[in-house]
Amino acid sequence: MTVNLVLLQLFTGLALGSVFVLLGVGLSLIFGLLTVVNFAHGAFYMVGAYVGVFALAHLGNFWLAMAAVPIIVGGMGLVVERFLVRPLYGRGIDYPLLLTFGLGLVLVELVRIIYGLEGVPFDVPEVLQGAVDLGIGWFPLYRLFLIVVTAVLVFALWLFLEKTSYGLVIRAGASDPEIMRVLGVDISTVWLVVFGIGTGIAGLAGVLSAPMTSVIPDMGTTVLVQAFVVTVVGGMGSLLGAVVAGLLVGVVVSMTALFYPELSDLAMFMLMAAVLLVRPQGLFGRKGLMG
Amino acid sequence: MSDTAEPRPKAYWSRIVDAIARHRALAVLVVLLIFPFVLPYEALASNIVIFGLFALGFNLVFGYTGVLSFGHAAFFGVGAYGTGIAIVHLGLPWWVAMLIGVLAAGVTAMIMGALAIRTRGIYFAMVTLALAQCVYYIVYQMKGWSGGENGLNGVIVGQIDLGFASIDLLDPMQKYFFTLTFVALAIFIFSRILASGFGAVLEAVRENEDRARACGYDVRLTKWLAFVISGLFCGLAGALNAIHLSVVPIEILHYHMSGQVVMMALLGGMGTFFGPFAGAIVFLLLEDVVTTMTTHWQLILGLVFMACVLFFPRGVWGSVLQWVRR
Amino acid sequence: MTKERHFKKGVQTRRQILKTGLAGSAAVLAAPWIGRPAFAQGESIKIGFPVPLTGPYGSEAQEQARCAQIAIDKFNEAGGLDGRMAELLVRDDKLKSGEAATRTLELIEKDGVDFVCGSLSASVQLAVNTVCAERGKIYNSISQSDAINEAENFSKYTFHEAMNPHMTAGAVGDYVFKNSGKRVAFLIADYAYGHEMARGFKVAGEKYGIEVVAEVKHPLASKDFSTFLPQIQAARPDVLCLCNFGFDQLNSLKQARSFGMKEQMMMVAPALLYNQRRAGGASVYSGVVGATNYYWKLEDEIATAKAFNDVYRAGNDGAPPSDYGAYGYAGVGVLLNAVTAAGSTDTDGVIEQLEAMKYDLYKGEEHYRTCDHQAVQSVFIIESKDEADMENEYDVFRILEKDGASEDMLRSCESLGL
Amino acid sequence: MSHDTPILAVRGATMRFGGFTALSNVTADFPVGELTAIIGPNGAGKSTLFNILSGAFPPTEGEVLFNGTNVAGKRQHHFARMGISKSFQITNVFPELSVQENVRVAVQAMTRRFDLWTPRSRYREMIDRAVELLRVVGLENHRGRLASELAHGEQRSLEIAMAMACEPKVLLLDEPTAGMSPEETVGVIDVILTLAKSCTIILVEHKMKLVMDISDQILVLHHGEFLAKGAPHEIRANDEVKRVYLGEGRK
Repeated sequence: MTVNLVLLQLFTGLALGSVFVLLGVGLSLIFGLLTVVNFAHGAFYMVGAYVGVFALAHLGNFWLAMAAVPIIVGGMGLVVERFLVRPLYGRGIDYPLLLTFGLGLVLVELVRIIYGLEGVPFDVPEVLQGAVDLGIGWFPLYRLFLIVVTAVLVFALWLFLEKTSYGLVIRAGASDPEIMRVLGVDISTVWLVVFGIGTGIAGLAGVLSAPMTSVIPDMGTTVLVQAFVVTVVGGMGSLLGAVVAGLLVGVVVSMTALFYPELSDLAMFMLMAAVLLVRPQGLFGRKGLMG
Repeated sequence: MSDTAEPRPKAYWSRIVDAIARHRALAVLVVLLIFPFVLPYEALASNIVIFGLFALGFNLVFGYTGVLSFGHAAFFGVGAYGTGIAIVHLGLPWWVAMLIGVLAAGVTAMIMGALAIRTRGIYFAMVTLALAQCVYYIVYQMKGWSGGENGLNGVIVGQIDLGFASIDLLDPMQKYFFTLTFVALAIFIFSRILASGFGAVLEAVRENEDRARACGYDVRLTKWLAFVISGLFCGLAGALNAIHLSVVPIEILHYHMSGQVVMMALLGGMGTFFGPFAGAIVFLLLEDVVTTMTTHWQLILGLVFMACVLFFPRGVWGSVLQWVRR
Repeated sequence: MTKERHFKKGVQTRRQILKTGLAGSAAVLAAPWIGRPAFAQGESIKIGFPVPLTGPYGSEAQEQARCAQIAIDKFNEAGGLDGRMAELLVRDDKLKSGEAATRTLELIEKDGVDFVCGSLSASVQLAVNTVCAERGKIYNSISQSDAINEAENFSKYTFHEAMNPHMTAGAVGDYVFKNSGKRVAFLIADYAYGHEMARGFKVAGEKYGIEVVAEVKHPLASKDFSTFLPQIQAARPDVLCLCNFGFDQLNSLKQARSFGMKEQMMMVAPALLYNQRRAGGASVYSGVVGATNYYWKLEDEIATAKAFNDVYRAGNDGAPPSDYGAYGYAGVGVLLNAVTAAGSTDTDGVIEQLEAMKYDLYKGEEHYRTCDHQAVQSVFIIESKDEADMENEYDVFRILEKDGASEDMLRSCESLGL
Repeated sequence: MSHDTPILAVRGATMRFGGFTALSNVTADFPVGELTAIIGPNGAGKSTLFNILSGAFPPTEGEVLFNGTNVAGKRQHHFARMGISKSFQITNVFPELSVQENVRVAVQAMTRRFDLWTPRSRYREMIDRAVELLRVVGLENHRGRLASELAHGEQRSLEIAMAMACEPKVLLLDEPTAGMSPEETVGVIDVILTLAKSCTIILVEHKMKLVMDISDQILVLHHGEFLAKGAPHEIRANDEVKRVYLGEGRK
């Protein structure tokens, strides 16, 4: 085992971590602000990949498809929030959880009915194919591209939440919905928008993952758990937490894969258990959230 | 319980429900006794009572203590593996094997509970999920004992000789009543625990932790004990499942199983005595019937869940109670 | 999209399968879960068929069911067993052992099936086998596994129509190690089937003196292989053996290609599936060498293959059957052949016939080895074609070599503990 | 233990939350059998001291002495079992349990915490005790109702009954009359005075007139620090207390 391999593995972990960040951010956003545990997150991810396939077939351009997916999936999220989740606010976390679980099953099955069981091919666009020599080893160009996309997305989200007046409203709403009512801001619109953004990011993660994995109706099931781990380790509702936790999980998984590969799935859960036992609210979570 | 004298059409039902509530363990038994005769096949009836017990045990933590656990597959699974390994690898008699399974589940619950009990709310759910996944991987990696991905096959009991009678577990009806005997015993014990002083403490903790603490109750210890007792019941369900199926599949430990039991409890009505059983019946029956009709059973199941949440938030049994008592 | 055609067939429910298959035979139009069907002429011969209709391998499973129905139809058209018709009872095992065990109990206890055939996973077939063996029902497994041959799981009621990983990996290994480099890396799905394939390769490689330069185990059903691949790449192997199945195989191939590994080493996959290749696309798979039990092009040389393909094509818009689909045809077909030969559905009589028979259903002659009831059959070494070399959308493989049916490919009965 | 040892005392109690010091070096005795009121303007540290005395959290520094023994750092339920019982500032009962069961559960905490087998309906003596306590607070006619159905004042009374259930040596009451109508207040004061005959009472209260009328001792806090302690007439005459209250009042 050479130093180069360890370095490459570390880098691989960071790249994998950026995928985890992408998966976790949407879930964390929705939970942090709405305290809704969105069990349909994986299903929206999967729908994102299929919408990508559909958009690519009709638009014929990867970049256009990539741009269309978050808009379409986010739009679906708006509909879901408005008509299905909204009636459940104030009934505790169990009900939205059960509802989104059911919704996840329905979405997966609808995709099965439309696209079949076998999965559809989805290839890396020509310009992003191939591998690059990093000096320590070869690395896929597409994964480098993903790191960039994730960084841009996180930065944009940060700008939106921290620097725009609407972002301020969202953050205020997260800390105390009552204040919003006093100020005369319509909190339900804020929640609608946040749910839309969260699902849109899940869809984007789906289409971006499509060229690396198989586009099949079941592709979202493991993703849901990974997203949960990232969210919980980082602290529910913390953007910074999701980023740090995503990268951390990526590196831990990658290093386990080097030294004890068959346990690399377990590594993620052990990390989560360890973090929660030491810091029950997650790395960057607020204390007291959710009792 | 309303004491208005005015005669109402629902008063009749109300009295029945009250009678059921008073003799709840007995009421469940009556239903379960006729069960295998009305269901499509006996194995489904056995499945339902086993999962009903699993959901019942889970509900002690979820419904009666107010703590959402996402790790109960660990107890169900360890109970099953404990029993299976004792029979397949150690060649022990079935009842010793079941005892081992139940105790193993109890020990697992003691450890998981001790680690997880200091977190609260959704974090408790996540810690239990993570710890249960650890159990899954540990069992998965113990290939020599557990069979790994292949599962543990050949958990065969066959004939049971009781001295005065013998039970043939290959006969589906006899197997159902064998299973039911244990489930009935468990329901009786469960009912006793709920009615006991400790049951009152659980209610108090669920209602108001701070107040319970101020009264002098050790809330953590109470929750932990409830968690362990719950683990024992779920372990028994797992042990019965191993004997029922003759195999212990690895997916029994997967978090999907934990999710499934949460769904059953919610679907039936959490915090009600009959809820978990009602949930298990509805869930498994629905799945069984719909699966045979269409490969798109998940669509139906998903829609039913959504409808339940939106229109029957108290669950099946909870809604019945509400309707009758209104 | 070519998949859609498959898919339309894919949504057939069990009832539809039954109906189309037995159109005209009023006996089985009643939905079996409501009650026992009315009997036209004596009780029908029932074959339970638990396969994962839903879940990631649903399309393979549905094809298994379609092909099994062809075997049923063939038997019935020939007059059945003195007028007794056969009937296929398909159940969804959801690719879960526990579900499969329950479904098998249902088939045996409620539906009273005579035989059980099916499954599409190593672990599921072992569970079905346990339930069947305990109740003395003949079970013919149609998915790969070494464990099912071993004394621990074998019973006299257990038959294994599918190939086993020892055979397939052995045959591919023999072909590859003879012709290519000796530096070999393994990517192994961490479950019995994965380890069995790796063992098969190593046994085959001993003779050629291969050097194992990397051996990486990945958890079953991994999505992301990027963390496993750099170690393999760094070891600079000549050959990479992918000891995994289905979507694990597709994902690892896809991602290995993105690391530029396809240009650096030869990729070998013992279980190279037709459907998987079509779902993954030519560019991902081109040049990958593997083994199969069946590829439709065999019809050029084998008459039974041609006959099977023709029936299948007629009912499926001209699409040829897949490898796993063919297993469904053979698994059920051989049971019915044995029933015909025995002249009854009596379990012991059928077992006797199965043990004695030589049969050619779709791929040349086969027989069951007496000690472990493993079907001794030809293994075909294939290579995935480039897009440019394909004559049509179904023309995805090139047959490189045919290893004729021989018991030498199997592990010895003694080593199995039998 | 001499007769003069206070039943409860704090020595140099300090409480910091992050950078904020809520209570600074407070030392005070609470003699056996007396009714002591803790008063002070908003932010004086009353609730913090109350929580330290009742064991909700330990002080950052300093000691809590119960019969002369330091008990700081013990968990809440230990305080309750030693005989330090409390009611809450905001109403705090078991809303979905019956009124009688609320009190009975509180009685049970002293004896049978982990009885998994005996049906609670067989705890005759506990039920009798619960009924008796409800009679003391005037709720004996509401035994069968859910606690959540009671009026606010009735819930406060119920809480006092629950606090008494542990047969406390010290009863801590946090604003027992908050949000009550004048009539309800009179009723609660009667209850408190009855209780004061049998145990030591410490109460946090901001209704000055009430405090002056019923207290034996008054402890005044200001900005987290000890300001004064004495009998009501002494406090009334204390210039510093006047300054603090009047000064606050002018703002």
